[in-house]
Amino acid sequence: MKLIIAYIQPQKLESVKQALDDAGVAKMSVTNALGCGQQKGYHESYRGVDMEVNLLKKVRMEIAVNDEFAEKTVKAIIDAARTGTIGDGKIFVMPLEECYRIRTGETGQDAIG
Amino acid sequence: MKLIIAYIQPQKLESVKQALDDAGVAKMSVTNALGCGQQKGYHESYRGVDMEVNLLKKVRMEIAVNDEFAEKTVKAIIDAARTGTIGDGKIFVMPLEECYRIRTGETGQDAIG
Amino acid sequence: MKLIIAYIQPQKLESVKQALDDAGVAKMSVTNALGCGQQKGYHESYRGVDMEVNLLKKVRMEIAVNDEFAEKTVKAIIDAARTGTIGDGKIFVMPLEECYRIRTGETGQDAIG
Amino acid sequence: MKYGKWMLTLAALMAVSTSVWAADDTASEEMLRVNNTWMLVSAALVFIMHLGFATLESGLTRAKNTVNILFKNVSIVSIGLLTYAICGFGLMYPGGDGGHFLAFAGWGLDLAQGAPGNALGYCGGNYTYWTDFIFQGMFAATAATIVSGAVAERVKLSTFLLFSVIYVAIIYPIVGSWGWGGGWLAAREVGFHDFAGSTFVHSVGGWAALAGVIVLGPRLGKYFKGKSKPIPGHSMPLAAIGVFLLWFGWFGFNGGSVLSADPTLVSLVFVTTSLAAAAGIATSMATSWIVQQKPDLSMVLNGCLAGLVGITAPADVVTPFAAIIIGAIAGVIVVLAVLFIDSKLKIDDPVGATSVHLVCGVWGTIAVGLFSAQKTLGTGDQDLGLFYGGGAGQLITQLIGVGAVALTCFVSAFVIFKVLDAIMGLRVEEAEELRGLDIGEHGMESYAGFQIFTTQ
Amino acid sequence: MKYGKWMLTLAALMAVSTSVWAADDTASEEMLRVNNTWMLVSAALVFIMHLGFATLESGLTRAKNTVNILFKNVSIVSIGLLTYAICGFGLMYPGGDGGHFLAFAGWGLDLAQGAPGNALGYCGGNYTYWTDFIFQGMFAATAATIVSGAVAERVKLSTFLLFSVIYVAIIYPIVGSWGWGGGWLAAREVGFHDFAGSTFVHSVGGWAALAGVIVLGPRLGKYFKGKSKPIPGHSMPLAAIGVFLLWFGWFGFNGGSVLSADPTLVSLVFVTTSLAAAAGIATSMATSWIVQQKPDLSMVLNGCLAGLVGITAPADVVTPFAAIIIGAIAGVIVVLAVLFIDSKLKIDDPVGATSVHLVCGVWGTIAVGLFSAQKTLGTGDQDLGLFYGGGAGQLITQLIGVGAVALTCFVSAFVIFKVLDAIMGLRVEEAEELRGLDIGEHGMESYAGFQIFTTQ
Amino acid sequence: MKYGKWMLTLAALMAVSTSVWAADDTASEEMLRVNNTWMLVSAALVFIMHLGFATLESGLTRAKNTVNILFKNVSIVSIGLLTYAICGFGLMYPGGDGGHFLAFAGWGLDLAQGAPGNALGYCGGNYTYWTDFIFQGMFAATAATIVSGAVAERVKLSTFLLFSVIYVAIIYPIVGSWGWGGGWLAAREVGFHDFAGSTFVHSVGGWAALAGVIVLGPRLGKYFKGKSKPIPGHSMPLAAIGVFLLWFGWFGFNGGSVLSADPTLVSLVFVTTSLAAAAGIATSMATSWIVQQKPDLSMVLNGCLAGLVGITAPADVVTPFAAIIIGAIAGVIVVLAVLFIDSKLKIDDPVGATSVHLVCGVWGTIAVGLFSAQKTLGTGDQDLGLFYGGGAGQLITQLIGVGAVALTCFVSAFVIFKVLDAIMGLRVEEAEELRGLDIGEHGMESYAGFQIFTTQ
Ligand SMILES: Nc1ncnc2c1ncn2[C@@H]1O[C@H](COP(=O)(O)OP(=O)(O)O)[C@@H](O)[C@H]1O
Ligand SMILES: Nc1ncnc2c1ncn2[C@@H]1O[C@H](COP(=O)(O)OP(=O)(O)O)[C@@H](O)[C@H]1O
Ligand SMILES: Nc1ncnc2c1ncn2[C@@H]1O[C@H](COP(=O)(O)OP(=O)(O)O)[C@@H](O)[C@H]1O
Repeated sequence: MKLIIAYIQPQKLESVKQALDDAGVAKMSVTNALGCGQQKGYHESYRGVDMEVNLLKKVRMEIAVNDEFAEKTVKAIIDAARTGTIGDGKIFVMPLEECYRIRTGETGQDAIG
Repeated sequence: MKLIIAYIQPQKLESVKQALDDAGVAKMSVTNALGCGQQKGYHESYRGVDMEVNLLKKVRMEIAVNDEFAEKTVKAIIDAARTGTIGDGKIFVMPLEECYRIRTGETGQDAIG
Repeated sequence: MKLIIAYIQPQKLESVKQALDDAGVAKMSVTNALGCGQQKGYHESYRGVDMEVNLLKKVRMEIAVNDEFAEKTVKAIIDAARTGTIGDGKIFVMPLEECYRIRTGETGQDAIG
Repeated sequence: MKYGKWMLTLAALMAVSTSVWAADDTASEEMLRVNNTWMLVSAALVFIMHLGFATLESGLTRAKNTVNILFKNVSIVSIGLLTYAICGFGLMYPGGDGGHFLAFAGWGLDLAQGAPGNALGYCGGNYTYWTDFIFQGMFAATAATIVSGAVAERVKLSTFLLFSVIYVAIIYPIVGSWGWGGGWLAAREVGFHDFAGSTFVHSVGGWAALAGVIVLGPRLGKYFKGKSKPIPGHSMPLAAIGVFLLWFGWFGFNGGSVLSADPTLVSLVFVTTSLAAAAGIATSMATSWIVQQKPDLSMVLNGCLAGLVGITAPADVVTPFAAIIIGAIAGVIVVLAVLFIDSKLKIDDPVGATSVHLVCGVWGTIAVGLFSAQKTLGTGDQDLGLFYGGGAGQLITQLIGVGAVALTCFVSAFVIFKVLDAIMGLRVEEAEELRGLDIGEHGMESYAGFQIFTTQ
Repeated sequence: MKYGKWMLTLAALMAVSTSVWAADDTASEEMLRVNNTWMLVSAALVFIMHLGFATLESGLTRAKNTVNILFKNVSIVSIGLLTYAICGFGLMYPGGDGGHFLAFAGWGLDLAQGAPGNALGYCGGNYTYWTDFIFQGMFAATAATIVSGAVAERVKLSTFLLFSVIYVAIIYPIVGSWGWGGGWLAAREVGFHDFAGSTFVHSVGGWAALAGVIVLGPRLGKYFKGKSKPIPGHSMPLAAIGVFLLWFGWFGFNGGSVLSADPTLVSLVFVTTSLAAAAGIATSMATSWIVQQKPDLSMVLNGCLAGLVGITAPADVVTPFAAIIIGAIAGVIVVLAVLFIDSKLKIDDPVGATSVHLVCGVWGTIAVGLFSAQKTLGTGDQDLGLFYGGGAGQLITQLIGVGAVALTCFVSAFVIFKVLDAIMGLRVEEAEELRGLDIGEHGMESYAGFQIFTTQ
Repeated sequence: MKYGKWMLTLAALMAVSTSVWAADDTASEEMLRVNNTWMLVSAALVFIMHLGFATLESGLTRAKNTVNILFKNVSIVSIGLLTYAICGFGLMYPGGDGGHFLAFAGWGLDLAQGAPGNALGYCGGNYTYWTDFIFQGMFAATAATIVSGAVAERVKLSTFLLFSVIYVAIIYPIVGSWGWGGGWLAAREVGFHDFAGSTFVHSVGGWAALAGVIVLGPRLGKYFKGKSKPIPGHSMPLAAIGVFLLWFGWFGFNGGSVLSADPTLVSLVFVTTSLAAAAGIATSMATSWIVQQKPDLSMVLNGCLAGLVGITAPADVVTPFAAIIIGAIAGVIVVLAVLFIDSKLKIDDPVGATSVHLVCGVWGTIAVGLFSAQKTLGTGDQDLGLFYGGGAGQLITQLIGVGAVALTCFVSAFVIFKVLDAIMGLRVEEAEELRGLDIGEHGMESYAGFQIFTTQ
């Protein structure tokens, strides 16, 4: 099992969700995040004092999948989230040892879906 | 060492914390998350336009534990968070390679607690 | 590749970012978190009823790095975030299997930076 | 004479105390115009109190129920005005000989009374029929609004709205007519004195609030193993905005209740009202600081309102010094009442409506019997307050009034709530309460996009 | 005579209907002082409506554009007052014989007219020249504010400000002078009746709003595959604060439009205004509950405003009962209009400005022709409304007025928007719209530190 | 004569300029009633400014300190009214021959003066004793509120409250009495003219604010390696609500300072006040757009207030055109002052209180000496402003007044702060400042449940 973490542009959340659904991945968790990468920040100024903002708004998705789904999932995210401009985001894939469904106590591959 | 990630219903946070405490696990980190799973969403409507909300409010807990604590921790969470209805949540267990305590620079098993 | 998760005191974010930059690590993601550890909480009271708050405000950083950067990164965080008082935070290091850059589709070590 | 005893007393008082208001001046067109303008400004100020209640109540409750609270408050204004136009006005000011328990002037509004030709003849030429209706109508919804705060975060919308319709259309005006409409309380030898409504508005709302929270029971998670748990309100700025707006509106609530722009009385009322509020802030701050160790903003906000509610009955008959005492006592009482009701009685009232409006409403009504001092003020020929050598006559009447209103309002509200509960249910389902009434009752959120923990 | 027909009609009406306002009383110094004070209080109340618009509009849009919306609303007040001082006042109240399409009294303000010695002689001694200017000036910005809500979240700041300057300085006062400045609409045999501005303020703003949103197009993501998507506003408390403040201000908007403190008329206007708003709330709630299954707070807030906009033209000539009908119809209309415009016409108006101000502004103007009943009220000697046996004369004039204003305002606004679009661009860039205009146009955020999802 | 020179000048001015206010009319009961009503409405409007300050200050600071700021603002109203009742009123309006530096009428309020029989005799029959107290009392707290914004986010609550008590009870009324209570500044040959308090309210607050921030030092993290860092306020809607409410209240602050409902003067004051605010918005927008590249909402909000503060001293003696100039200059000054004080002087004033209230307060006071033009306006027989050929007499008096107030207020505030600092500490501990004063001082949060980054 894998845990896939994806950082995407906030406005892409809807289309990524749609793409994942099409790929048969319907479960995920989402949090609000700030990201700093190649994308240049912008300047804000408040009461005349300049401030460089380089933590930009991103959405963080966390998706646990069975191994055979991993690639599909990554592909779906990339396809839906890509605009080709800097700031599109990153995907990280990590090993997942175990998974439990709280409601039933099921574990492993059964629990994930 | 393991890193345990749990998604639970928001209103269960208090009792899960209590259960963990009883199990000797007093350290954890919590974030606000939105989740999408088997639990059906609901419909909102705004100014007459319908909107399906399927990202539901969840709480995400992250708990680093020594290996011998892993099972206890998972059990405590399951016991305290289960209501038996869809949406109760998931627990993910991942391998944790290293842990540092910033204050002292301690590492490994000593640092976790 | 490693995924480094650090919980730090909110007010240390600026200096940790600076220290990471100095260490050549310019990419990271940040979320707002609540943490519970050795640090004692405090008491709030609302309309005369006492409430113990032991989930304290923390900032969570997530940094994916190539293996050779891992140690440097951890050191930079520890140096910048340490005040020597309880509550300084923790760093967790996890194995990272794969990394994708959404914009280009690059993978692995190239994608991380 | 529309106001029975009430109006007669007032007129007598004026005649004695001020040279300003001599019989024929009253009827001058300029006088009418000034008085009427002030009454209309007051009506607008009373109106803005509904915004004050809306923000105060939503500020002191959780973000997940904010749409619901705002919705109730907007609806209540509508309900208040429409029912008052249909039957409330006729029930509250029935005219006739006075001394009644229940009388009715008739349905709807009366174009003839509102006609321009009638303006100088209506109510001593102080204000027009339309002004009378709109000023009184703005008060009408207040009672239901008070209930709204207490039953917040768990009451079913449709049931609550129905309750409000009944309570505002029937109970509020009937009880009010006992004192303000020339009814039996006004007709006692020493007439019941409730200047602007410590009893007829605030405690009428407060008793229904109490009945409501008893029937409803506490919010989920409020009491755990017999211990009270705090459920913090989601926005202190909204709460503070509410209190400032309420005070602002109170200038019209109390100031307009003079029912003319009489310079001395209106300005005296401004002074007593403001000083009582200021004193309520000061003593609630001290009490909170001592009892809770740290000064609690929500308590001080309640303390300010407590002072205002307390001075509402006696505002026109007490000295500024007495106003400070009345407000100061209200500020202490309200903090202790909140603690007692929440932790000892285990009655869950999210915004402290019972402590503020009921407890301090009763206190203010009694304070009339203790501090009334029109002779000392030069606005009347008797000091009726116990502490001013006026004996216990006024005090006894005040206590009778408090008791009669308590009985009527609590019992009727309790019965209405129980009946509605049996018919259509009073409380939302548990799952809805957990997720928030905004989604459950309205299918929308208050703060779209904001990240909010809803662990409570 | 500054107000041409308008003023004459009013004076006639007073003379007939009330004994209060006899010729020489009018000129008394006390009368002047009361009337003038009321007009100034009204001006202050109209001013606070700008805060109402600011909070309503920001509440119904997304957090990432809040600074921008607040900025526009603050700027518009400034633009409104300054342009009105420079040329608007002279264009709107040009004096002269009346019946004109376009006339101009001159630039700037006139110290001589404002001099104290002139006070009793100005406008029948009801208010001073300065009062006249400030009361009318407060109205001026309103039209542009209405546009601001409709074009929110995508319009370029500098272009919008320029549009506002032009529209408020030229179009608004010219159109207004047709009715209020003694122009051709006022000079018709049965004069056009728009008491406080259903047409001259609300629909003037509404037509420009319509032109604006048509030229601009919908916000990104609003329509997807031909289906309307909801884009929820970020703060229902702000929206509710806005509506309450607007209602509060409306007491001055309508009440002050009596142009004196006439007791009967001002109080009647308070009653009709309030009852229409209350009825608008009630029926929009019912409509929303039925159509959308759950009652939508944003719809009810719009319903309240709909009632207020609807009653603005007829407030002084209809009975309280008719006011309830007018408000009730407005409350139904507005909900259906929002749905129709959003989902069928696919015109994206984030705050419902066109439904509230345009559709209900037209409705209110027509309602005069249906319900006008001054004889019934005792304030005049004719019932001009169709339903009161007054024939179709008034109705026809009202329709002509609606049409003329529609044509002029829509076309001129459309042309101005198109020209500005060609010269300097009307819409921000896509990236800026996605990130939010607060950062793009102002380089700052509304809620620093708050965690907010900006997935839309 | 209670107001010494001040009142005499005013009376003279009226007598000359308007036929309205002839000796015996003044004493008419209708006149008293209108004037008094307007003064009370003004008092209510001034009251609501405290809400304006509360929301403005909390909007421009961080979410973690919001409870604390609201708490201070609520407390200050209470402190202001109570101390004014105890001794402030007696210190500020001591009566007597005038020309004094320090005089005292006595403790507490005086029932005899407030008695109805005294109403026509008090202050020329323009308003009652009670009205006098409440109107002036509402001003009293303002000075301390101004300080509150500047020292926000780091000052210890108890120490600040104690400072406020001392400053409001003693320094404010003594300084005020020099001009308004018939003291030495009013008694100069060309009397000092501060119509509604550019000096006696705003700069009195501003000097103390300056002393406070100097003693306190900047907030943690505000200056890093000698460079200023922005610490953005947490809610622009709250800030905007604050500014609109302040403007709204200013209609009473300035309008009520006419001390009667004189039609010409009150309406002129409405016009000058509004135009100055509008001009302040326009020029601060332009300045901010040029200097900062993008227009900064917080600067424009300050610009609006700058215009209002600037016009406060000259509002009744300048033409509308001059008002625009005064406001426009204030709008430029305030932006530059904020930048200069923050980045060059490195004085940390979170809400810009010193720039708005001190700098523009001084500017407004000087502007009287430049633009005073009562003859031109027809409201007096002299044009005293330098630019209107009045010579430098007025200007010199104004400068003397500015200097005297500067010295007294800055020094006394500095000393009080230093002494309190030594005795009980002025600043909270570092850990408390980091976590926020809401938790440290009050043990509660402003926005329970909301996810807020507190990285600053
Ligand atoms: N090494 C990293 N560790 C953690 N988060 C990262 C890392 N690299 C990128 N991110 C996240 O991905 C987002 C996009 O990265 P960025 O470099 O701007 O885009 P791109 O990869 O298209 O050039 C960042 O804002 C950050 O949230
Ligand atoms: N595969 C997954 N990846 C990430 N998060 C998941 C996954 N499955 C479930 N979750 C999280 O767990 C929550 C509960 O899941 P759900 O399927 O609704 O409950 P249940 O497992 O009881 O049927 C979801 O809202 C989501 O936050
Ligand atoms: N075992 C753990 N699992 C998850 N988060 C932890 C763990 N231990 C500590 N943390 C995080 O680190 C923060 C600081 O921990 P704490 O024990 O208070 O500090 P210190 O390590 O300096 O004694 C906590 O608030 C929490 O967010």
